[in-house]
Amino acid sequence: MSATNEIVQDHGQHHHKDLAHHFDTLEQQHDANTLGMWAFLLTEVLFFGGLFAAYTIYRYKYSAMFEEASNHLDITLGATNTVILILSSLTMALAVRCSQTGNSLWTGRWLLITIAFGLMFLGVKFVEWKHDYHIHLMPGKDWSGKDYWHWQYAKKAKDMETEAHKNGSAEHSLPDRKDVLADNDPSLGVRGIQESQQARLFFLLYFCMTSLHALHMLVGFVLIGIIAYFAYQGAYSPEYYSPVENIGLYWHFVDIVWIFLFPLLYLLGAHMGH
Amino acid sequence: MASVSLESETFKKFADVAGRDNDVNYLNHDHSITSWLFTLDHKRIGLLYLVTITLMFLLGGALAGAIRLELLTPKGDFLTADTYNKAFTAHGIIMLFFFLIPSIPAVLGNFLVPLMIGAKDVAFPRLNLFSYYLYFAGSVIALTALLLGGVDTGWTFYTPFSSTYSNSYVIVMAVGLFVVGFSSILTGLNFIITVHRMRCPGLTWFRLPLFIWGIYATSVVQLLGTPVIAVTLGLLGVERTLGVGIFDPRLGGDPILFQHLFWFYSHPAVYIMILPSLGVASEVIATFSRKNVFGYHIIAFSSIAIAVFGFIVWAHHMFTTGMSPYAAMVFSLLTFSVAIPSGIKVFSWLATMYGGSISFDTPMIYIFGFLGLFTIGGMTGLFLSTLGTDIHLHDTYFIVAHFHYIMVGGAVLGYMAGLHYWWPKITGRLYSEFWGKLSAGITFIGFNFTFFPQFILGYLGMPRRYYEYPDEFQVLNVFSSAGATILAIGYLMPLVYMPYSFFFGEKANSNPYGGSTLEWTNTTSPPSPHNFEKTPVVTEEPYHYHGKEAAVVSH
Amino acid sequence: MATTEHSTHQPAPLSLYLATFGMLMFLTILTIFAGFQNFGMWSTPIALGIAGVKAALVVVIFMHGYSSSPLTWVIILASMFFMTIMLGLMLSDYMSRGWAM
Amino acid sequence: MFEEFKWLPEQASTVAPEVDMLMLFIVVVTVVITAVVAALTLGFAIAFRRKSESYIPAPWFGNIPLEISWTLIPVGICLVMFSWGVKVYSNIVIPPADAMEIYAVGRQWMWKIQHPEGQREINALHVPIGRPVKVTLTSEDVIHCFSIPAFRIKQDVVPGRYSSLWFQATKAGTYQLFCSEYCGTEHSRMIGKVIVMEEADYQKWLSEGAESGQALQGRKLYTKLQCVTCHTGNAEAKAPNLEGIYRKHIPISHIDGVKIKDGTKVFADDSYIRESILYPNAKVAAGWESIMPTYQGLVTEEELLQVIAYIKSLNQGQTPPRTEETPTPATIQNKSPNKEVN
Repeated sequence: MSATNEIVQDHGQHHHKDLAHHFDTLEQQHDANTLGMWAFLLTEVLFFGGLFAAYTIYRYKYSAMFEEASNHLDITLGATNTVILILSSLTMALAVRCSQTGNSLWTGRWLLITIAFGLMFLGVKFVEWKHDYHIHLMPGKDWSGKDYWHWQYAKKAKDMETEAHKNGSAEHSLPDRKDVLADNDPSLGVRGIQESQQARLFFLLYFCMTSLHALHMLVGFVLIGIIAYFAYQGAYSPEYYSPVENIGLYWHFVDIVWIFLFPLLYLLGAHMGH
Repeated sequence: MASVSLESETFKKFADVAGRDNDVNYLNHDHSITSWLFTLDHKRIGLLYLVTITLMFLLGGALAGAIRLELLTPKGDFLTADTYNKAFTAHGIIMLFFFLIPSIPAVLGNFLVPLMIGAKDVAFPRLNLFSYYLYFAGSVIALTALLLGGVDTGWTFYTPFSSTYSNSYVIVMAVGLFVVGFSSILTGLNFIITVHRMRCPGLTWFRLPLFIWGIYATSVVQLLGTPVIAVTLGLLGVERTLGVGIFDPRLGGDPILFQHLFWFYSHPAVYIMILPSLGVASEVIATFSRKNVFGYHIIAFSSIAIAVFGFIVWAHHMFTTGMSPYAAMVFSLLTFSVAIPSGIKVFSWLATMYGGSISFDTPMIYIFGFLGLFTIGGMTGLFLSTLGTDIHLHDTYFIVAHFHYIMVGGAVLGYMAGLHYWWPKITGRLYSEFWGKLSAGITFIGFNFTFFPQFILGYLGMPRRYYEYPDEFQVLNVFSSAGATILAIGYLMPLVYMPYSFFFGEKANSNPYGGSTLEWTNTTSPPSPHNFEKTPVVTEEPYHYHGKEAAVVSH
Repeated sequence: MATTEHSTHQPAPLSLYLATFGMLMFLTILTIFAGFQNFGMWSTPIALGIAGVKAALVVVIFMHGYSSSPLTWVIILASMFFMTIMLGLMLSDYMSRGWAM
Repeated sequence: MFEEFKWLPEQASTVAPEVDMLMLFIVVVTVVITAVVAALTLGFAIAFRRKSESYIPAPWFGNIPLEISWTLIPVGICLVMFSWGVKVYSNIVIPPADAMEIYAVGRQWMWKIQHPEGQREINALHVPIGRPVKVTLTSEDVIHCFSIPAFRIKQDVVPGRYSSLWFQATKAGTYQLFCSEYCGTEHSRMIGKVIVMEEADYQKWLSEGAESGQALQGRKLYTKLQCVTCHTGNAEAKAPNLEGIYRKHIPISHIDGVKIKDGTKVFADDSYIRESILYPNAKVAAGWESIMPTYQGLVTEEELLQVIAYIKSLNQGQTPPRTEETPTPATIQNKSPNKEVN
């Protein structure tokens, strides 16, 4: 391949202040940045994809237990979080829109509002995890092998909750661990180790997926914060706003992951009666 | 350029010591240590990778030497069983993740991708430097795992051995691989965007050099496959730390799922190693035959085809695991689909040489070796995609020989060919042709001596990863170990004459081999810091030698 | 190839974003409602279908898929394609395990 | 060192010649192709070596017929290899119905083998010549691989499930039995011997030192583990009658505690019986309460195989009577590691 003629290129001159030296035009730079983010999201899809694959296989192998285990998650909290996250996606879209129109002030504001919704999401998530921990749904070293009383405990807690619900009381107490252990008679136990193991796999995948998702949100907060700072400084203009657009793409991706996680984790067993 | 006058003082001082010419180039424009360690210049980052992966290669090679020494006799006498297991695990991990995967993409790719497409740099120079430091951090973590006591799981980390039974530093190693995986992802991402968005005017897709097609296809695999191994190793770490059953059947998990997830990346990873080599072969054969590449479009598409087909064949590593026989048949058929584009490439190269004007410089000698070894490696792959024979050959030395023919015979010889071919461009110096050809010849002979006996060993049934073996396998093992010493000499020679040439070699002109791509025709050797004085404009297809001769020769 | 095809960077109307948000809310309610019905083996496909529509809305409107380059769409489709390959071929093993030879 | 050396492995099973024929075919095809590629490379290198520094050869961009042929011919060759491979593979994986059954358990780092007649051996497998043998495999710890090169067969041994392979030996002699899936420190010492004997010698070997039949061992366990408490096979039974159920289709009502469609059946093979012992709740026989405790951690893989062998042999009216020594099921609980929960 020979380049027979060459065009003169003026190095270091007529460069827009936001144009990096190795790009020729802002347009090229913007395209490269956006495309780079999309390619990164492709990697992210496959990253979560590994977990979705594990979920799919175990869901296929242990479908009944997965539905039952799913029933122990709180749909109300899950749905609340879905709404919050979609709201944050909307505010993020508005932030990008403001940066396109050159409204730096509102770009920054919408970004901060997005972080606020994100924090709300994690707050709800934290409450939920805490509850899961108290009713022994969090898989850990002690929930291994034959010690399947954790699952018995979770089931008992759920029964008590349903009972309290029926009686019209919002408050309900948690079961006593000793009672659960006393009832934990394998010779009578219809539901044994296998159930416990399969339920634990569900909760393990639940915790892995939701915490990986939460980790992405935490990273998002930092990045959004930085970009909001620059937005307030007036760093972005209708000609140069690709950082805002890219963080937007990232945030929407985080939203999409949740859009799939919500039905797969929370609604799986809803039809079994809640 | 404004910067020249600023640097001229420093430049004069050091350039004279190194005996450099007086042009400003990327090597001599700034000599400070920080200008190397924090460089955003893709060429310098390529050299940083070159130094680091060479060190890793030496370590991996030393481990291979220990393995071959142990296998000289049937009884375990040189290493203990445990040390041997840790040695082959470390050999596999270092050679695959820390040498082969970054070899051509990160060294030659970094140096050449912007040069070959007429760009000033990769699309994201900071990300590029970050990738290097991720690689560096990953290496440090992996070496830490080795220093702590090593890992004895084999590079495949099969569960439940790795998740429950192994008492070695699996998690540290997994973290190292996780980190280096992200280095690989970000490098691939950078190249994809660079090829898409940074090509110079007139350089359409079908005017791209085939090396760029190879790197592009590789980058796609890196982007799609690596995250899956990252999350799989993450799950392995969770299982090991928390003692919960994701892959351990005693706890309700499924060990075969681990293999599915592992090979979903690790089979395509083979193509991360070999595709760039195939690209180098196309470049070298065209240049040293002075001829356009036969079937350019088909070769370009076959790279993409190999990359995509690479993702649908992974379960051929699992035919004996007790997977569904029906799925085994499907995967066997799909596996053959990779053979076709590979074959097309080899035949097209032969047609390129046909009627050419072939010169026997060192890179071409390496590529002759590459052609032979890659062909044997590819052909022996057919034994393994065929179900009936795979059952017998699986997990024997046949497999070991097969993938070394592909990964060493194919990938490493391609890398050596590329390194020799572009060495004048990288350093501005010529190495000794005599020593170059000698090392190529010795490597080829030593390689065959080492690995061909292993095909027979495998057919006789010797399982892999044995540190002791029944007496009847000794003859071939002795052959193999003897060959390894020859191979080691072949590898060590370039480590002497290439650095020597860097300092004392004859000065190279901008295009010593008559290459036709932009890095030869449009810039100096070594290139200036910003690659091109003027942005090139491409007006014709690559490898356009013909027509230029009209004034010289008519035929 | 310094410049590429010109893509529109005109901001979309505010109403479009609000309408999309409304649609996403509606689909969230729909998927919860569907979750409580017993559709047997169709439960998951229905849930995934609704989630797919929601994801498509986010990609097309919020992520400006409607004005993105064809290359962006290649990336989007590639992510779906490779996920399908991974899940499909893995399931092909598990689902055919029990078949008699 | 040279005395033991052989170029070809022993051919000692019925599938071995088939595999070798296929192998030979691929060897011939690949050697021919490789030789052609090598000859052309060298030939072109010599014939078209650079004779003049100024000479620029004429271009050759492509040749459609040539390219089509070097695409389609390999496709054809690959399809032949694929189909032939599938044919041989089917012979390797599908055991004949009348195969005698042997059980093998892999553990770090030995093979434990049980014969139905009660013979047990470690790292050795005695088999008669000329009879198809099916080996059912499982592992107590990590993945191993049961590999007999002389028979050209190999099967991974995965913990938590049964896998199997079969062979029919054709030549008396002693052959290597390797573990070929890396399984830890002493992987390379997990080697056994396969001893193929004439039928008469085999019978003689069987009769020597057999403690008692595998099924007989299983019968003892059947009482010891109180299976007989509920599976009494008579009117007072609290659990299904196990007489003659082996390899029958059994109606089931629940999977993992969830009610399923009426009329669903499960094939009562080794895997099902194993699952029902370890995870009683997995697939519950229709018409029975799911009251069985799990036996996970209470039986070893070897004992499981004995119980299965016994259930297999159990014909109409053969269930042993309950004896007074049969303790209450609480004993099981006492042995249970559940008690260690704090």
